[in-house]
Amino acid sequence: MQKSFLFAVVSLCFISSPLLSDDGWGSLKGNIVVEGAVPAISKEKIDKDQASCLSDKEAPNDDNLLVGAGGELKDAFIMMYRKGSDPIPAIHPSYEEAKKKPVVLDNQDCRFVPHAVFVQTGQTLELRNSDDVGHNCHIITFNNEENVNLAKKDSVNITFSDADKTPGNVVCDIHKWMDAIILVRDEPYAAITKADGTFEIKNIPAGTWKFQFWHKKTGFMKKLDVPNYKVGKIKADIEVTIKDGETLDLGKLTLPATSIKKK
Amino acid sequence: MEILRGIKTGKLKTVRHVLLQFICLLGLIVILIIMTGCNPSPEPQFRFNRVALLKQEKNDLAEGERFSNAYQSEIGDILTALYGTPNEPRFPFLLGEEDPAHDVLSLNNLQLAAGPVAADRLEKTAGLYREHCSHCHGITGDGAGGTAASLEPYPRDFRLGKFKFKSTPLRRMPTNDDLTRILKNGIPGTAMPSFRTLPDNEIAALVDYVKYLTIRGQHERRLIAELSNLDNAPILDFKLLADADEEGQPIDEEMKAENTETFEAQLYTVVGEYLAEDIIPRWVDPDDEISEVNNAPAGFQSKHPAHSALLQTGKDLFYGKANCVQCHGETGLGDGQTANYDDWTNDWLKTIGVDVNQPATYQDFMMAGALHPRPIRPRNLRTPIFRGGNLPSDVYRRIANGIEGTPMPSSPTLTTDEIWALVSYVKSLPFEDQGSPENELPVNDRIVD
Amino acid sequence: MVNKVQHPELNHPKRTGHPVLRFLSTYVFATDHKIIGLQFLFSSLFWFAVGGMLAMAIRWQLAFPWSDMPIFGPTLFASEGGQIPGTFYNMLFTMHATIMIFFVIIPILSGAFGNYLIPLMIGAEDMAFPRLNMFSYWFMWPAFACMILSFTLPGFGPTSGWTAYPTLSLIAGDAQNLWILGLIFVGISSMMGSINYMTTILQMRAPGMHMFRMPMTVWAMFITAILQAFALPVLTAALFMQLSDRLLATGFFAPESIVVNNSITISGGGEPLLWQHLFWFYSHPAVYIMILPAMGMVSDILSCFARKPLFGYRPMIYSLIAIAGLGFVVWGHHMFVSGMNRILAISFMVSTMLIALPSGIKVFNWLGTLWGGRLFLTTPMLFSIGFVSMFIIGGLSGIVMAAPPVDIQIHDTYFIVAHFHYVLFGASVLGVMGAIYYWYPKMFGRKMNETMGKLHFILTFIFLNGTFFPMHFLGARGFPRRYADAYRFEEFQDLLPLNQFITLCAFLMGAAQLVFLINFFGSLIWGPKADRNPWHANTLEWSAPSPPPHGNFDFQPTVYRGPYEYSHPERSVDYWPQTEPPP
Amino acid sequence: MNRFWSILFCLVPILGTATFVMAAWGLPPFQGAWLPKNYSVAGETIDHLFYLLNWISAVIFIGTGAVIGWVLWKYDHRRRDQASYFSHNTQLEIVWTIIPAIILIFIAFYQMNSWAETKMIRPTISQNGQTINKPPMVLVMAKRFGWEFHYAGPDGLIETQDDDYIENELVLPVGTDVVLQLETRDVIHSFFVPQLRVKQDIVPGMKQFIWFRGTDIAEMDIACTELCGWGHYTMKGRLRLVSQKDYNLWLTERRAMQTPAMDPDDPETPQVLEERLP
Repeated sequence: MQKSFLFAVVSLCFISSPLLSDDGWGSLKGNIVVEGAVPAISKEKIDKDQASCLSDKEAPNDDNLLVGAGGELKDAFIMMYRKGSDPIPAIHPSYEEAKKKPVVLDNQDCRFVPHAVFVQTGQTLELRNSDDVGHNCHIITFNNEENVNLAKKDSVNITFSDADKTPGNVVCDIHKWMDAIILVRDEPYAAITKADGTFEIKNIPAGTWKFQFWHKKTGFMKKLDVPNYKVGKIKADIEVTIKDGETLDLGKLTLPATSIKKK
Repeated sequence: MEILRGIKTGKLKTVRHVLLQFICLLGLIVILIIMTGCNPSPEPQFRFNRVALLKQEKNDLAEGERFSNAYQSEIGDILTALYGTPNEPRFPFLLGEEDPAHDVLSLNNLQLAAGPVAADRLEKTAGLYREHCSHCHGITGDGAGGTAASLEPYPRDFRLGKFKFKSTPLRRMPTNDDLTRILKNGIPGTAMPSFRTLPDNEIAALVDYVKYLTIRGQHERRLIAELSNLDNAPILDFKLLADADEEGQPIDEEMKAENTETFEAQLYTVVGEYLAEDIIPRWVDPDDEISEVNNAPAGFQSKHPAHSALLQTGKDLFYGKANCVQCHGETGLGDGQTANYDDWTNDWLKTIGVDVNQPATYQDFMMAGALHPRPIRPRNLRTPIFRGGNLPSDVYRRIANGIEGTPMPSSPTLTTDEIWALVSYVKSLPFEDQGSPENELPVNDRIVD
Repeated sequence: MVNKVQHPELNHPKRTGHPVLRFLSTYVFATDHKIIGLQFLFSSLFWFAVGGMLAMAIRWQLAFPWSDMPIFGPTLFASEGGQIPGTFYNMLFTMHATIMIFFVIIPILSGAFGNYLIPLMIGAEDMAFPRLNMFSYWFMWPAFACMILSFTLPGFGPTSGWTAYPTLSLIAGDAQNLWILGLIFVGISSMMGSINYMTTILQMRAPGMHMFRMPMTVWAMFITAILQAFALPVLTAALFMQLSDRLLATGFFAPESIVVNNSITISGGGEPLLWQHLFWFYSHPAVYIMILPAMGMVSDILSCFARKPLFGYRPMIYSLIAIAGLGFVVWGHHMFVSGMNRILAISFMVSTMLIALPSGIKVFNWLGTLWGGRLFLTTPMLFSIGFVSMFIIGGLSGIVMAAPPVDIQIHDTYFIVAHFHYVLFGASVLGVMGAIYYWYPKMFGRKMNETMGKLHFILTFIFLNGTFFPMHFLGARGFPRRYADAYRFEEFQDLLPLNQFITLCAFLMGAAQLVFLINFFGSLIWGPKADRNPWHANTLEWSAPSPPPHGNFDFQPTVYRGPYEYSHPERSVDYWPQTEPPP
Repeated sequence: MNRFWSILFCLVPILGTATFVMAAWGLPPFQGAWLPKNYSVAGETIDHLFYLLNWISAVIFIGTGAVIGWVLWKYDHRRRDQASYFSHNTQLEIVWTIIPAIILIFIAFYQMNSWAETKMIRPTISQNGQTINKPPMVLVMAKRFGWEFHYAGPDGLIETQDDDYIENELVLPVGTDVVLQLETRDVIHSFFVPQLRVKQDIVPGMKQFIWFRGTDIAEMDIACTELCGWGHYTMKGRLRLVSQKDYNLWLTERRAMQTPAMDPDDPETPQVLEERLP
């Protein structure tokens, strides 16, 4: 049995190639809102380099869970969900240009700015240090690892070659409270919610795709309520059909506060 | 004492009775011992990576939900089919003779390293790994052998596919020479001893076996990570190859072709994509990735007074641009940053809901076989021996490339001469004049060894 | 031995009987020295079996390293395919030594025979402090419990060797704590015993029993008790120090904060050699504690079956005293290469050479006893001659090791193992076996089977030599002791066949003890009834009934002469009991 | 029956001596089961002592063994009606006290020189007209479970910046006095080289010095003989005794490794290199 399927593998190596879409492009947008009492936000414990890191003399809030007054959830990831055998989506030409621009991850006042970044494979990620103290930028995802030393006012460019299924962590090992989230994908179809909880992914090839929702404090948002869609129990995915020239507005997606992990 | 009473009172019948009971009991014990003792021991098995599974469950499933047990046995079956057992290793050379994996390891070497210990034979044909390594690294290479819990740092868990001391940069696999050097030199300051006294062919066999366990572990982690994609379908659905459906009706040609295609796609994911495309290529020709050690500036480590400038440069870098002081501390004792964890711990410690300060939150990981989390300490630079090797080029690579799996970062912004200056300074630290104004040595230089 | 002596008790007033006791107070919470002696005997024989099994396991590993160990392997190490780990091997020899020394030889010599024989041989009703005596046995039980419990802890028991050298023992697992506690209990038990023996011997001798009319057994027990009383507190103190080092971080035995596994394990400020000095200050006298009682008993047995007075009774006693005295100042010969002051080694070497002298005198005196005798080669006699023969080998190899330059080569090798097994197994255990065969009729009122006894002797004797003699060669070669697998050293690879031969002999020797087991328990029932004095011996215990009742003698014994008046030319019978009034 | 036992007990000295002689002469099946070939100068004295003690022991062993055999043979109870009645013989006792005492005292004095040479009198060198103890050329650091060897660098001193470090392999020259400094990182270990007749426990917190002079080129095992934990038996080191020339060559190679490649165009480079090499 084993021999036969190994033989099969040999015979069918490297099948899939990118499919080009002729059917045009559409967009996906929405707004994620937390419903219920959000856990209290804790202060970071600044126990090192207070001179540079406590610029406004007050310990900053933990930025892993930023919820607006109306429950708007910041830094949630919306990303395309593909199984290993699913086709690779076509890439809209506008993304080719955008990919040439580096994504910046800055260290400001001993915080990562922005807190969540999305970068494509092959795209340049500029790690920048605007502080007066040294940092390191330690990126660990399932498939990638980088650990770069950043002297003060210095910057380093890196690229990734492997895509990840889930976002990974960025930490500074010197300043323990510093962390950020990074997602590395081959395709550009992912978004991060803004402070008002909104997101938009433009120029998705028309067709049926799966998208999933993720946040650091919940993991995959399995409890997310997407009007008119059924959210997958395991991967928190919804199946949407993107039509040419249209923007699919998912509306207000509500997440019960109980699904947010305390830590 | 019963017996004695019998003798004293002359009740021989009772005594005989007691004695008979005694003999029967003895016989029963002997039979039990023979039954349990003379059964040949069960063959040891590779241990399933339950920590990774638990992590996957915690990340992907709702609280309290578990993946079906069938997954675990299926992954086990797939791995056994591909990699064999600790006594009979196999390796999936997918492309036969031409498979690039032949450059990575050889089956002969695996057989020499696998199997039960054969130390009583002078010509060894098997069992090297279990003779020399499995006490600490475990039969599975999970770094959880019998002595593991009492060692600091813990023995390496190969399954993550990360190696600290190598001549290649991060995310590249170590070369054969790197692994051989670790085996030959040991890792001073840890429990990893030197195996210099073993013959070269045995070391080569062990190197290959380490790679084998690593690849197997990486593949296993991949399969586990795949679980949540599967929606309760088997990873490899052999029913797709059947000629008839469940009710015995023959499947039409078109359907069959589709089924076969689905199966092949599954198979491709499991073996082709994960192994052949993802894991193996990183292992092939890592020699091409060796990071260069540029020429040192003249006067490196010289005692000539004219060269003390190099040391001074190194010192300035240490406290300034190179950030060393942030972790290694003002005095180089390694006390600057003492609450980080290495990647092997972070791998599960960063799971949502786990708080290192509250053991209750990770109790289930302990049960699954994870070792108690212990912070990784920055090196105490006041001792003259470095774990990754004492040669200047070793220290150079540690600074330039960083150390994989640890907070030690790479330093792409430092120039060659700057790195050499740092090497020079770091190597002079243990012997630094104690009267040197800025860096007085604390009395106890063995706080962190 | 054709003539019979008239039983002397008829001439003496009867003693008032002791009250009849119930089962519990007779056999469990017994204050009767004989029952306590038997309790010690049975416990020790049980532990002897346990210790023997551990030895078999050690030999298995040395002959067939890492192969699937029977019984232990599949049960305990199934996930490793029955292969034992290195720690388990360390546990095996640690526990083998601990059990054999502290739970077998010392209790069976002092505890069993000391208790049983001292009051009988000096004509006393019981020990001076019967209740203390009871406690001395019952303090063994916490020790038993500690040892059994320690098997259940991680690592399957203590693993730092019976010598428990710091700093290894300080960083060893929790089982070490139980081990220390166990030994402290054993120490308390021995302490109580030794006080009792000294008092009894000094205060409770029958009328006419001068010190120089006491049998050698009693003398040996007396000297042993003194050794125990003065050396044991040192060990007990040292054990407490180690315990507090481990639990309270005191730091008697660690020179600086020892950093093992990259974390501070124990605080410093002490000295590892201090432990070695304290330990050997007890443990060298302990060597004599483990042999002197056997010497005493063997002297009695030899004289009895040679039907001849013991040669040089007083020199024998003086040499016992000399051994005990010198025994306190020779401990350093365990430490020639330990790193202690190298000049000090010379003084220890001289005292060690001196202690060979009294030992030699004893051997010559035993030979003198046999010379010109009329030998009855019964089982106890064979074991006793075996004792002398094996003690000569053990003693001679001791002289080889006492020379520091030679000791450099053979220290901590199998030469040492051979040496102390010749002394402890070859001599002490053979002596114990002889004593069991000799006093069995007195203890149980029945005789053991002679044929099986001789079979037991010859098998044990042959295989004991087969086991321990080749170890000398291993040791000369440098084969280190306590190695689970020395064959990974090219130097020692070719010694595997010799080790397999040794293991074979060891297994057969172990099997030979089954003969003893059957004989011992079988004779309890089927053995022929014995009268008061089956061996026609002189000492007092043979004039009491077999087995003696509570209170021992049915008359008040009076002593008229020394214990070794065999074949007196003026008498028609070849023995002259101590209690028989002069004509 | 007594004769049987007599023969049995006679077999003890006969077989015992026979096996010892066979082992010492390397007769099968005991070939190799004896002192290993000696490679050190002091070892010869130790071997000599060992043989001497064995000869003395053999005499006593055979003598006492013969007496036991004779006694069993002769004084069987079936052949005698009456045992002799004597309890002591003062002259005999004095003789067998004095003679062993003389032998033991002789042994004690005879070996003192050897002990002093191997363990007390360290080789000296003369420096600046003064005679000083020879400094150790290698620091042996024992640890669980292996041997670290720290070679003195060009400055000839250990525990300095230019030390070279190698694990489990010790290379030493023959024909010169070698002084080693022994230290341990954790528990007590013992440095044992059977073929050099060298053994020394290494106690935490203490520095021990050992010295020897190798006589011939050879390769041998270093073993630890003080229980140091579960891996006690794995503490195997390899000692290579090589000629002085090969030793220098090896040292040069090791020291060259300590120096990284340098810019060949830099005018200072050759001078620096020269400084580094012996």
